[in-house]
Amino acid sequence: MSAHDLSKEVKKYILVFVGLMILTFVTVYVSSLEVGIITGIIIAMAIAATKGTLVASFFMHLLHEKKIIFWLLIFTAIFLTGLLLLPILVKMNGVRY
Amino acid sequence: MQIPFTVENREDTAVYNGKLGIWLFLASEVMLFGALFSSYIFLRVGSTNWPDGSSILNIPMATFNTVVLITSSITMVMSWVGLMEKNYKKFSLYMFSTILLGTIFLVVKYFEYTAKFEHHLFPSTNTFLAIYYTLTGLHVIHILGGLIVNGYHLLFGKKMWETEPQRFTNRIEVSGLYWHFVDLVWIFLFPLLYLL
Amino acid sequence: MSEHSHKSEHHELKFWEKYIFSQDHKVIGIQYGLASLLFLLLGLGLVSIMRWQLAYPGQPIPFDKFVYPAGIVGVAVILIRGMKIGIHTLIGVLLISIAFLVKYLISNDTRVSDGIMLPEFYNQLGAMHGTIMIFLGVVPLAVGAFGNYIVPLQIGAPDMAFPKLNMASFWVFFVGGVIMILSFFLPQGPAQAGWTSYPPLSVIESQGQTFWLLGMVFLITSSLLGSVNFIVTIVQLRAEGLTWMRLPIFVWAQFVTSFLLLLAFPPLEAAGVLQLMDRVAGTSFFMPSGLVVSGTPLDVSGGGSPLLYQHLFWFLAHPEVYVLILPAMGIVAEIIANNTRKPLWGYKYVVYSIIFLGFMSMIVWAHHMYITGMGTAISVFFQTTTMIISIPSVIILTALFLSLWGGSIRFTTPMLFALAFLPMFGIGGLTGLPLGLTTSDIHLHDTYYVIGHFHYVVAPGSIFGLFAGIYYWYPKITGRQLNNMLGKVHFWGSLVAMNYIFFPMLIVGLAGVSRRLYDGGMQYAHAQAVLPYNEMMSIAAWFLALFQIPFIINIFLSLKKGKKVENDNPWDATTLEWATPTPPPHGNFLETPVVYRGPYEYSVKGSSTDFIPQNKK
Amino acid sequence: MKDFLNLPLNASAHGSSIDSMIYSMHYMMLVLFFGWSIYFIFTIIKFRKKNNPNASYVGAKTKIPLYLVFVVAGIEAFDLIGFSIPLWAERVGNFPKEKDATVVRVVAEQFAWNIHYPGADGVFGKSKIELVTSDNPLGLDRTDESAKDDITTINQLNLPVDKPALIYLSSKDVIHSFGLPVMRVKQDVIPGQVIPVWFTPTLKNNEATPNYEIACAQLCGLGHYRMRGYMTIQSKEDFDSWMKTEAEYLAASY
Ligand code: HEA
Ligand code: HEA
Ligand code: CUA
Ligand SMILES: [Cu+2]
Repeated sequence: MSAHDLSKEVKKYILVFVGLMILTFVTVYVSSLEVGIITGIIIAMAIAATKGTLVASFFMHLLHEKKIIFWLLIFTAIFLTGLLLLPILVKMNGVRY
Repeated sequence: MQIPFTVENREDTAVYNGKLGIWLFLASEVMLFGALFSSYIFLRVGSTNWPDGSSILNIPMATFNTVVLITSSITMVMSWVGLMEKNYKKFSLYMFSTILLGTIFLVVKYFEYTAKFEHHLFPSTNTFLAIYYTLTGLHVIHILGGLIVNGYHLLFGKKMWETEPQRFTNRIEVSGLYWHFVDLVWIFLFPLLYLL
Repeated sequence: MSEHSHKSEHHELKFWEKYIFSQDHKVIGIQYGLASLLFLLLGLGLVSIMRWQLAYPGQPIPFDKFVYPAGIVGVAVILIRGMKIGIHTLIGVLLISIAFLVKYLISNDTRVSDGIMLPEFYNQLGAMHGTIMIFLGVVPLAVGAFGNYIVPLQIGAPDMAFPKLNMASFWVFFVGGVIMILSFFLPQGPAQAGWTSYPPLSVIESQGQTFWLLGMVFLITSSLLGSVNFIVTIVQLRAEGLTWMRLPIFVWAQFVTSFLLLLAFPPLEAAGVLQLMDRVAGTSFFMPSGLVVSGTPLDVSGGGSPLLYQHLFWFLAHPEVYVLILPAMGIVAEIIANNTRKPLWGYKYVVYSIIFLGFMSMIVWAHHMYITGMGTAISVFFQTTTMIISIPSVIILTALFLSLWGGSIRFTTPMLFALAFLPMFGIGGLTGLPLGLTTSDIHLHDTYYVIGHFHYVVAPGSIFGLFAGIYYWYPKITGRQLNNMLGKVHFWGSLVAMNYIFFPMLIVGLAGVSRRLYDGGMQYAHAQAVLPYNEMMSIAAWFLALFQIPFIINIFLSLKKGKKVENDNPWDATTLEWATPTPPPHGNFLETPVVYRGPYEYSVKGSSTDFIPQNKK
Repeated sequence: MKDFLNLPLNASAHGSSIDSMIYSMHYMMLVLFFGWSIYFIFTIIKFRKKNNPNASYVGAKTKIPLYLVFVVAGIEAFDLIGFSIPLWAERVGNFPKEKDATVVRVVAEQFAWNIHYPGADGVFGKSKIELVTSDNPLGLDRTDESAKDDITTINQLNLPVDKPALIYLSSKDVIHSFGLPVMRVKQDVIPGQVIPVWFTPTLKNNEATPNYEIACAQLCGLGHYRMRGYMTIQSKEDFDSWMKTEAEYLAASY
């Protein structure tokens, strides 16, 4: 990585940092509004996901990362989805009279 | 025979060992926190009287902590930039700030916990507090781990930097990945526990 | 374990650096191997005591009669060569400690009254037998020992990718094991809620459960560190020319196994942490509201869910069973190729099946929970995935069966174990099918049928695969062959005894007898017809224990007395581990190997030998 | 040949379909096992070193065994779709109406089965955990109007023959499993949940077998092995008269 690239990277980091800060305050602000539980959850999680993506893509260099790491993460994501979703589905599909 | 690819990338995979290793470790961490998030949702969906996190927990403190942790993430990445620029001093400075910010996070957490205890809010009080303590507690342990590793780099890194600069830079990159992940976990914990 | 054959490249290593806190994958592999064999022995010991109660419910345990003789023999063995220290010292110490442990276990009146086993003790033995066999026996032997020793050699690497991490992983495992052992010495004994540790029972049980959970946290952490190491090693350190489709099946098996450990263990770690909180901090993750235990309301906040634990547990524990079997399958594949002197049939099918098996194994877990009250939609999902997951196993077995066709079969001891693996795993796998369908599982769930099913896959399945591996690689590790005669006695004795133990279990299970019964079902009318089998199974189990003696003797005796191998490749094998000196020095290969061909190039037309090593141009 | 698996007596309406499914699976397993075993023994004799000193590089050329995999998959699919799914849907989705069934509550505890009949009014009285004593293990609130006529027994479940039984399962302490081997019924009893289970008894008890058994199938502590209850299937008349005696006994004791 040349010095020029690096300083470009640093600019990006600072932008991301500012973005993260803004989003933090947005999510706190939104939670103080009375938006209803479902909307509240969706907004909060959307913001968190955005922030997470920013951190992963830039701070963790995921944008430049190699194929092998993407494969690993896709793999993990699939199992994670199963882990998150299925217990809940199972709970909803219990034996009931 | 030396173990290959500790420093340079392997051609066909284009990564060095440490980087693949840390990403694998993070994948398992994702599953660990994923399981805990899943438990949280499971318990919450099944509960009839889930308390409102914001009425029990201290949002300003947690917001402050979020800011602290995000800032520590950028100082962490800047310390790596320092090494990339062959500027050890810059590295030390930013690494020191990272550790400082991490410590501040822990101190704030400490006050949060003691405030809860004073109000007799314990893990056994209700399931919300139980999951709050467990998730944040586990997160605190992760922060502690990160601080120890980063502290080691700061105090004892010089020697490796002088003999094997590339390897040292890699180490900082790897530690950074871990640190950002801990930050990322907090980014989800914060709304989940405090705001919803 | 011999000192010759290599010049130390750096400084001379001190004893403890070389053998105790070693970072060499081979030493770590041997450490794992010895530790896990001891744990297997302990698991066997526990089950031998347990089987007494099942065969003769309510009769005093006679094993204390053996304690003093065993102790005396132990002392004699130690002193047999005067004050010299050697392998016999180890055997002697082993005997004395086993005698001491048995004595301790059966002389404590919270466990045994008037020599008669109490139900608590039975439950402790059952829970610890399962835990020790799986988490401290088979997994560390299959992954820790064989994985560590063989994988770097087979891929032509000088060591694992992270030697320090490797050492850490062993010592974390060791601490976990010590915690589990210590729990036997608690006033109220070790965990007694089954290896599954279902809450609320496990939460209200005695202190042993806390130790169990702590121990598990260590064991899980160790496995996680290990699996990161394995994956990085296999991805990064493959020798030049060793492409993915040239990897030995064993390496593939370890690769997929590591992924299972990596991604499935964390949820159990989460479950363990949550249960620990329930026990220690008084939380109610798994404790619903309104519990009344023996007449008094339980003082917990409530609101938790016992089923949540089961989901987290089985999310690990199903993949875990493939962790138990995949390495064994890999070993069997290696040995079959070597002893039929021909390539494996359908290498690609086997590889794809292993990968698919790994993938599917993450989404079948709730087939252990059909009877917990599952609706139609979800049950359809899990039944379907369970049926689908049986297909890759069928393909692997078919490929191994077909590999025999056209071979020139040598019945060496490892080959005998490998051959027996096939039908035995077949029985175990086939009996998994009726369990996998909800409707037949209604009758079979939590009966001895389940016990029979999984013992067929783990004992004459996994354990046989691992035995085969020990007989196969022992010459590489020590430079000497194991004794053939003792090996055959061990094989035939174990094979027959195991079938006498586990086949009746299927019959007993079909009659509807529940598992984990302290008296073997003596009270139940529907069990009466099958009760006589209990005694037979127990006798067979003790015979099985006796038939392990030739094996233990063989392992130790052959270190000194075994036939020396004539060259580095006594089996005329093709894979890279045989291209190292014997035993391999630190750094393994004398020169960096380069691979030119697939793993099983046996009996190639036009070649002067009937095998072409992978590293031969 | 039909009963080579030695399954226990079947005394319920749906049991025979479960049995035939178990049999159908085992037939397939046997065919596979013996088929492969014959191949196996034949092969290891034919291709031992003595008989075949030089191995063939190519080995088996046929792919037929792979097609066999499809056959196995087909049979599995058939058992799954043809038997398992519909039968399971019947078990957990198609409960009888309460008015058409004998409705019973069964509350498991370490190590006994508390049986609770709603009595003449058909309504279960309320239970409170504060009221739990050794005489009143259910904590039944007898002051509650609908509880007055409730009949409770311990470890004795009586049911009339040929009428669907609808049982609500719950547990006071840990997980148990309500297993009725002769009815081909098994259902885990999870504390904090009420789980219904149903079946239709078709075989009355008689002198030779005066009762059937309730077996706890899930490890529930040191008394798991002795957590046995009895189930008696009676004719409608016998059942009614049993109910009447119980009701009289209840009236006498209050
Ligand atoms: C190594 C371990 C291992 C393996 C490989 C398996 C393999 C399988 N298991 Fe097993 N299982 C366990 C270990 C294992 N299991 C354990 C430990 C438990 C109990 C846990 C507890 O409750 O304590 C359990 C319990 C268990 C249950 C829960 C039962 C219950 O509690 O009610 C179920 C249900 O679906 C199941 C299904 C299966 C299936 C469908 C397979 C399939 O993968 C099998 C596929 C294989 C085949 C189909 C064989 C194919 C072979 C041929 C076709 C050739 C035949 C030729 C000859 C025989 C010569 N298992
Ligand atoms: C890997 C797993 C594994 C293995 C290998 C075994 C092996 C055996 N098991 Fe076990 N078993 C379980 C896992 C396993 N088991 C589990 C999970 C349970 C359920 C527990 C629960 O209910 O919670 C169970 C339960 C269980 C029960 C039922 C208890 C009950 O329900 O009440 C019984 C009953 O007979 C039993 C018997 C045996 C026997 C006779 C063996 C034999 O095959 C043992 C043979 C032993 C060996 C083959 C060891 C050989 C090794 C050596 C001799 C070492 C040599 C040493 C040196 C060289 C130093 N087991
Ligand atoms: Cu109740 Cu077992
Ligand atoms: Cu399973």
